[in-house]
Amino acid sequence: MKNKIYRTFDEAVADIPNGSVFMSPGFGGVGIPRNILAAVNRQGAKGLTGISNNAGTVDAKVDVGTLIAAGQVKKMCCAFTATPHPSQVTAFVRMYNNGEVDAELIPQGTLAERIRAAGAGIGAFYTPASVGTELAEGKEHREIDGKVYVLEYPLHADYAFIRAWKADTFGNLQFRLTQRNFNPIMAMAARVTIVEVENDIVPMGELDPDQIHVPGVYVDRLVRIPPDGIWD
Amino acid sequence: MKNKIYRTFDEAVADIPNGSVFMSPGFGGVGIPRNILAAVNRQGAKGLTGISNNAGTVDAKVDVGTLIAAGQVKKMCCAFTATPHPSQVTAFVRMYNNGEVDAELIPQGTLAERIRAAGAGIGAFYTPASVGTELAEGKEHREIDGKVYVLEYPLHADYAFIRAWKADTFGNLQFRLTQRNFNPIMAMAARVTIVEVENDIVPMGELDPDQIHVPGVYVDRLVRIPPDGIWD
Amino acid sequence: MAEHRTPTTEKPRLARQAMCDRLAMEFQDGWIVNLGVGMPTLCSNYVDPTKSLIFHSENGAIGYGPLAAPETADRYLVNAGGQQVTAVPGMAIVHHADSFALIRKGMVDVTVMGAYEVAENGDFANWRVPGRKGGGIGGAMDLAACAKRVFVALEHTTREGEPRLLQRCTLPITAPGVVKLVVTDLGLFEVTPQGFKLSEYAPGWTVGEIQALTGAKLVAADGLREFRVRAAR
Amino acid sequence: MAEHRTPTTEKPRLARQAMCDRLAMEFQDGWIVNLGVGMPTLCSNYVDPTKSLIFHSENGAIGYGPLAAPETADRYLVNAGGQQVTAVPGMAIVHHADSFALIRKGMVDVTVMGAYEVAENGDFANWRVPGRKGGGIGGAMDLAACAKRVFVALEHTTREGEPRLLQRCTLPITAPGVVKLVVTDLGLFEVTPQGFKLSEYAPGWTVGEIQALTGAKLVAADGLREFRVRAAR
Repeated sequence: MKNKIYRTFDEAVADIPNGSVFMSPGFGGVGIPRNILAAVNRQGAKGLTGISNNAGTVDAKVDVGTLIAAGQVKKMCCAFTATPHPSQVTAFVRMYNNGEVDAELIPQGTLAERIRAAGAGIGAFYTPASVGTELAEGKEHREIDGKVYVLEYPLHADYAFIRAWKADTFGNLQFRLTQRNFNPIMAMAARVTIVEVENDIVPMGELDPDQIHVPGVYVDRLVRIPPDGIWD
Repeated sequence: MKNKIYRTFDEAVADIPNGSVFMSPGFGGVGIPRNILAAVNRQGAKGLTGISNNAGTVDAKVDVGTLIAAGQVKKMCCAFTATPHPSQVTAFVRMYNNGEVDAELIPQGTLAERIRAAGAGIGAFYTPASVGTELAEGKEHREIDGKVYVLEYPLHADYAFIRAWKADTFGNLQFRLTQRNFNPIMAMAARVTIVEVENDIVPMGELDPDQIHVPGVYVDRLVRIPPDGIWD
Repeated sequence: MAEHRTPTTEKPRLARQAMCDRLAMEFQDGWIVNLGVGMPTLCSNYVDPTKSLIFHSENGAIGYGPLAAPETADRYLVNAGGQQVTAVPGMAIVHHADSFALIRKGMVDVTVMGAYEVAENGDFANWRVPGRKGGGIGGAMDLAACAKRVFVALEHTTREGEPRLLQRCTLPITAPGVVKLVVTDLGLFEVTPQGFKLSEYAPGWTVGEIQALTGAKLVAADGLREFRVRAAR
Repeated sequence: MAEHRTPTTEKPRLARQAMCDRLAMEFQDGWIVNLGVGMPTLCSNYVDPTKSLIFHSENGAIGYGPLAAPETADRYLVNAGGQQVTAVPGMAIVHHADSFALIRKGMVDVTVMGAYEVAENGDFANWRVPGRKGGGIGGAMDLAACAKRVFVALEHTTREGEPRLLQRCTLPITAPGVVKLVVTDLGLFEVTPQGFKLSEYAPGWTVGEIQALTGAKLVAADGLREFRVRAAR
């Protein structure tokens, strides 16, 4: 079977072409694939479309905003296209206001379900979220059992960048507490899933088969975060 | 907080009214809530609709077929309305052929996804399964990105009968190996979820929060299987 | 809307914690509670030992505890606002799609959110302000559309003294007709078919004074009384 | 269809294990393989040490091993046929909805199924027989619609000697146009735009003899050869 373990993040992201669609998880600063994002930033792919809960934060840490600030991203699909306070001006906000980057604003649950739908081969689904709001305008509506829903489509991606707590050499993954967030559904949705792992990658058989958050069949590339990697 | 632990299966199912819709998991003889089904059989509720992978097997063990044989079930939603071999005549097959029980035949993945949709507040979804077959006739079709899908609706239930490996007093559940099968999605889909537990029900805090297969918020009633209960 | 602009009053208004305490008093034993980022998180500071609440956050923590002390905080466990919280026995973690599955199924008994505006028809707006491109929806639309009850906590007026309780929202709404209960720094308001029903007023304030700062007609509740604050513990 | 009814031949046909071995020879290293209940499960008896296969079953076992010996079997671990199988290192368990999510995403590289009929257009029928009410679909429709490749293993003729390889299925189909490769007890057949292409024939059988038992026009493959059987191990 193909070896999935890569020595460096740079090798693991080397082939990402311009124009790719990527998914990047993380929520509240936890579960963000910072090492992979830093490598993609070094690698320099351009014209990327990002799928992520937010479009970067104001802190100096590496996140999706790092790629945006570097001009590598043409569009973001996310649940926040403005920061909570006008005083927080991220690279994304500045560039979005200037029309240098495009965005699709998606309710967070719809975002999660659209990612899940891509990983589950669902063609489209009806959700009640956003009905009666500006974001549902132009979307197909349907009344089902007396309740109104809007039709939403899957969000597919070429790459998922994943941050895991533990992994085995086959790519079975475990996450710790709310590090989990978007990680499993993105890992299952993308065409190629690249994972940064916080602990030593263990031989197959060391993780309990009942306790796997992402089966290894979804994982293509694994990199152990080195001691001098990005830990937070 | 409400105590979820019931002393006996008979108490746990006492209030199930005639005409209820129930979900019953299990696959390949594993993960079947036999103790709860036996109690429902004793309790005698009639006119039930069952949602289950199959409609009972030829063995003598308690399963959905026990309720069917007793005339308690008016309709089954399942992936098998005939046994693999004509020689295997279950109570369901005999009664179905006689028109004494109704059935809706559903591809297994569609069955699972319709259950999941009920638990996830999804109004309807498009799946490629069954397109071009007799089972898709009369259903709404839609071409999405060049592929044809059929529209499927959630399967809601009043009760889910669940067989778990471990539980805590709040109802957090764990399953062992392929015992899991339909159990988690049914536990999350029904209005009232009743669980038979194979091990002692432990205090809250004893199960690792990262390793919960069904969060306790979905669980209403727990019964520890007694030594003289149905173990297989 | 010049009629709403009133002379600056010197009367004290309710503190944010008092506002959130009042909403939290409505929570019932066993409820699943989702608190929005910002002011609503203060609801978790009100502890009633006779009630067990299950706090849910969008990022998949079900049954987490109070904010963590810095010295014992676990950086892997954060709430929807990214604040480090504590694990309590019985907590379960799910992924983001399962977390919103729970929300859409209607299992959240109450969600408390901040807002820019609330309307007498139960609409509210909390994700987009005029003159600013984009917005921050987060999980608000999912929660607002699906939770059993939506409570809103907000200042009664803008910094400029304009009312935030209106006949109709002027900003893009988060969900139509869902708000059940509103607390402001001037009182507690039920959203009823007759409009905003003032049930509790801030100490020292009259109905007329509150009405003057409100952009919709207030109805005085039968049992109208002074705002209830937390009992000393 | 009397023209298909042929005199009983005394020639030996291929054994079921040989048929399944031949299909398994097509599996490639790293493939995710789903084996239908019944004859297809025999494919797992063909072990090529140069290839690692990942066996998936509908009930959520990903990467399970061979059938378990009765004395060491774990009754909690069964395949899609309810047979007790072994855990191999790297196995993961998911619930039924996640198991079919994997199927619908198109991650199953090959599914092998039994069938009553296969048609030259790639249709096949395996869930309902005439004269019997109801049917057994199981996961066959999901797998057939979504797997990257559908292989079918079936007897070449019915007990009455009627052909099972047809121009068009007479029974309700499981999925349209999906079958890529068919093995029968008379040979190996690719489903091509030109119809059934016979690529390997059972030892001792001629193309004409096989054609006589087939309900559609056979095309002989360029490299037509005798059926390949498992190398001695």
